[in-house]
Amino acid sequence: MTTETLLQRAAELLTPFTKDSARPESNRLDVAISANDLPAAAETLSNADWGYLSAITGMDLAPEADELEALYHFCDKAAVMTLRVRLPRAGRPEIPSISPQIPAAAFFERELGEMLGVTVVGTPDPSRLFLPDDWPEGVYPLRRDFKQEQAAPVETANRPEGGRVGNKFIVPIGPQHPALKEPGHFEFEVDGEVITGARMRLGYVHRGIEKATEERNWIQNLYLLERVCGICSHTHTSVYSQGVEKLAQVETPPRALAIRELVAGLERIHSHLLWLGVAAHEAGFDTLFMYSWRDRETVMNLLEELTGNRVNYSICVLGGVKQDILPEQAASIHQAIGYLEERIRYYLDVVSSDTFFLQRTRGIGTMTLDEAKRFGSLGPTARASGLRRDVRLDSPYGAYTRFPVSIVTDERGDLEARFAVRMKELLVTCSTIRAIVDNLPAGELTTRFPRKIPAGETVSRVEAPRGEVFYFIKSGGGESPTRLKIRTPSLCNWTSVLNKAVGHQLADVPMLIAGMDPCFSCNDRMVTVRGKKDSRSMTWSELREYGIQKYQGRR
Amino acid sequence: MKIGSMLKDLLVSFFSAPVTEKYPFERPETAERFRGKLYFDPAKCTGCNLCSKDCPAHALEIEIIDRAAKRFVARYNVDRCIYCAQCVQSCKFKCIGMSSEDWELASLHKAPFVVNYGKEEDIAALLAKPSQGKTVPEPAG
Amino acid sequence: MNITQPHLKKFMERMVTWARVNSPWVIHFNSGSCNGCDIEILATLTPRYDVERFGIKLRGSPRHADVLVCTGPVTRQARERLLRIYEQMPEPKFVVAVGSCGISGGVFQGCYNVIGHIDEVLPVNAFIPGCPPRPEAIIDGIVKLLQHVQQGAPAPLATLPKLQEAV
Amino acid sequence: MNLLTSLFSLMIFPAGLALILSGLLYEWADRKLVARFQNRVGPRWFQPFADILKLLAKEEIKPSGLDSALFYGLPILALTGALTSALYAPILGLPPIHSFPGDLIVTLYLLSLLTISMGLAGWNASSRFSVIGATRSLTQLFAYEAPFLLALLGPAIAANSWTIRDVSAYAGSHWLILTQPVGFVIALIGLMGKLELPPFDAPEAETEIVAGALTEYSGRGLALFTLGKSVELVVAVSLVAAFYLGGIGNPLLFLLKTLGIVLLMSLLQALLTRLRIDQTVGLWWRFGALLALLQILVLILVKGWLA
Repeated sequence: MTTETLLQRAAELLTPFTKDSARPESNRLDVAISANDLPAAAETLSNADWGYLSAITGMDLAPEADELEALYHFCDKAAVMTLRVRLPRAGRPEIPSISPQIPAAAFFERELGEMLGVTVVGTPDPSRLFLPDDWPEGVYPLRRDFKQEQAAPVETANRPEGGRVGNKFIVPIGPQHPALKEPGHFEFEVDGEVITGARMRLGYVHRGIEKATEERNWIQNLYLLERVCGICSHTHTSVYSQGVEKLAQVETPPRALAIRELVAGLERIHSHLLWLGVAAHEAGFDTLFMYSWRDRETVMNLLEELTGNRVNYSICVLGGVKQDILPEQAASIHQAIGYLEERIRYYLDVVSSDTFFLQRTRGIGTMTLDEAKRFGSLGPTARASGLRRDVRLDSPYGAYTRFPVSIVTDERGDLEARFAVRMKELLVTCSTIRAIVDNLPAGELTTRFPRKIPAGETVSRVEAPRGEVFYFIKSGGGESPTRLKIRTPSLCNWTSVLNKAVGHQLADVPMLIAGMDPCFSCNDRMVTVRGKKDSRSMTWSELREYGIQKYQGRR
Repeated sequence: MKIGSMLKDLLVSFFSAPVTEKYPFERPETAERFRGKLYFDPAKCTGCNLCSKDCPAHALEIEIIDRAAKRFVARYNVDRCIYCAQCVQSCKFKCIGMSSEDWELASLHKAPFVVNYGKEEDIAALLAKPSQGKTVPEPAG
Repeated sequence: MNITQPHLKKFMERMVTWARVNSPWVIHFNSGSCNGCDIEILATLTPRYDVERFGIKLRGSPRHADVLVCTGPVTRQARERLLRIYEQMPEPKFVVAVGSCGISGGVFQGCYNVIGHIDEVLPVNAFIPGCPPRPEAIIDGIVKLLQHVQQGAPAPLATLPKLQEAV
Repeated sequence: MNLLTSLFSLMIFPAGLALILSGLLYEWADRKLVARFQNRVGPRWFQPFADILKLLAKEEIKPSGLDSALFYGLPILALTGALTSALYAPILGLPPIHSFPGDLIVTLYLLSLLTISMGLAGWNASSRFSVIGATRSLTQLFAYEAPFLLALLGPAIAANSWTIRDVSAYAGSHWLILTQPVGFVIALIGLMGKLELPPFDAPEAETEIVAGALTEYSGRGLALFTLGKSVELVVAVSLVAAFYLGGIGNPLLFLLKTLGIVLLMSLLQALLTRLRIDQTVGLWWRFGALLALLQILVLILVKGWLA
């Protein structure tokens, strides 16, 4: 099924709803449909098993047209088909929800609603996902006319609940975390030790990067986007520079592409070893955490030697790379990869044979293949359930055509399979890195790059250690992008984690969320401070009462 | 299905010296490409300001006192800088570099984070008159 | 007993400062950071740097902690949680801002959801610039803070607005 | 006159201060060995002293909405429970100071007084994590108590007396570890369950429920609880060493025996993953209790057949 036939098949499927369609790029098809045809179109696509919903981009076309536009991007192998829906800008624009057909869309619709003010009719949970609690109603940051002064904090009373609510016992987990990770806020309804319900609230790490990209020029955005996530920083710079190079029709030299793939491989090793250590720490196996992070220092030394920084390498530049791989560095890469490969085989054996560790991973959070498809999960979590989804193979980019990788999948779908898939993936990465270092193509490191990018839109996809990262970049011909949509893989994997949590023990929650996130809450407790100073004390109900009065301005 | 699958590793490291580097007492040598604190050489500078235009964190400003006599002062904020070396990449005259030795920048207050590079008399002249450097958009809230 | 009163008091003062400097328990809070600094903080616990030789232990509960190691440019949603954690830590407590984001907002200066500096929300005792700072630089920052405490400079008691005004 | 000597032996030498100092040293040995197994340098020798002294000098915060008598009283109760149990145990290589028939049972229950008071402290606190931590530590108490008791009864039956002094004297002449190896293994594992060391540290699983029952405690309360735990470590380890590793020879030899047990425990700590609370209880009831009963049965048969 080549990309061409996939796109034709999609066009045929959507003919009853198509208002007009266009082919902006060889692997992209845009189909404009009306808002109320959306659920039907989504239905036909998911019934015909055509790809998966990768992202929903909301755009405000303010200066040119007084309209909003919602883009539903569907990807199948290398083909990207976008359903484009135009909505009036004034009043309360509405769009029907497609989460009954595609459950993974729930989070995207929640984000579309709060960022652009589009009311998604019928979405399961329209509450805020990213914006803070004290964000004023009716102010939408991704609208063109958004000014920061409009967003002055407004007091709201909806505080996260905790403690005994009715007969349900709510355990709040997050946003502060004993070990690491992005703070999010989880609330698990617990009956004894078994979880009966789960709710989630992100937003603690939301810095407003998509809006900030519109105020910075193309070069500054490179370093802003590198800091979307510290663990897979290289992924974001390579997906961004690859997209902008496509927009500017600039040919990146093969040597630069190979070096990018090499650094991406090293980043995958450091990210998976980090994940192995943190997941083991969640399970209470601190020795594996200590040993995997001790061995990870080898790859961190390598990254520091090659790029100059252990975490934010900044090796990508628009049009190529900054640093070269010299012969003595190639030698140290070989030596380090040799040691790492032997240790990774050892860890693969540990996670699949240690009885005590298997007590905590075997049969926990098992996800079947069609559940993985329905929840739209990506990356190693999906591949551990047998879903063959990997952008490096589906639509090879950069140097992956010259140095291909093989896909690693597993059928069991439980936590143990996720450990095994990640470790086997690392073995494949190690051999790819050796292949790259041995026959690094000769040539330039960078090419000339214009400061202004010609107008146009593009989609750029890359396989991060945690799954597919999706970028939609629209340039208006100026020095900065008019719209830049970032969809990170974790957003897709939340749905599967939350649904899988129900029915498990509370002790399994950290293991279930392992590699993603938080474990301890610090809120909902009041304090009597006894000591040298004045003693002030507030019970929990007093503070809630105080909070409500304060927010209504009476205090 | 082994009970203690990491036993061999534990015993090996029990009888061998720990891998810990005794940091404050012995300083490790860092890679020579490591990006530490910035340094600036006013002699080569031409005041084109390309470096501060592309800085993603507004950490560098070049004050031009006298272009012909090469009297420039670079005001560098150590706390704003994100150590990405885009300024080194943009500068065509190689007058900016990042030292790989100078990375112990912690301090108990913020005063030492504003560093002025240039000749003494230029810096003195600059500090005398009120600086009207680029204002950073104040974050809301 | 009164002649030895000042000596006894001075001796007790020195003993308590010795204990505080030699067992600084740390709690880590990510107030919106990109995780770069957080994984470097966590790397200091692992065998290659091993801060347990200074007595530093990562604790989960603010009740048990003396030093709050905070990363990230304090997003608006995380601001209240940060205040709450600081409120719940017993005196004497110290705050270390790790990474350029915490000190000046770094690359996120001017973003709409970001406050920018930790020292606008809490009194910060030590700043460690870097993006991210190396694990050794983080250890260097904490050692500088401990030396400052060693010279007997009392920790600034909570001078920030009390929880009522802050809410 | 013996009031002064007993006061001295109570307050200073074998029981009071010396016990606390040796408790802290044993805790340091445990942390250092676990760190060495993880290829790390580990803490300095005075680390537990600095921790306790710092905690004592810290401000104590009592969250509102809980009974203050319990909040302040329970840590004291926990420490006294641990200290009094040392009176009858052969600590620091010296024969027990006091002994009366049946003091083995009293010591064991004084030891579990600490766990019970910690459970009560967790139950009393307002935070959800302490409540969950309390329920876990109490469920675990019922799981390991029976097998641990049976494992220590083995030597008592062999020496057919219930006083620790006689049992350790009897154990001095024949090495019970050889005659009752199963008993030794269960006693060792029971020891780790009682001290809530990994793999049985579900009650204070840092990444699930932060610090379990102690989440709310800071300053003095936390110091007394940690001190109680380290004293309990000394008492329990010397009890198992005295019973199974050939009684109390000279103090130096006894010190090596106890350190041997601490080494074995830290190896197991570094080696095994934390078990969920239902898995620990399952493990104890299925294997622990069964094997201990079998051991006692075999012992009685052998004694009956010998006599």
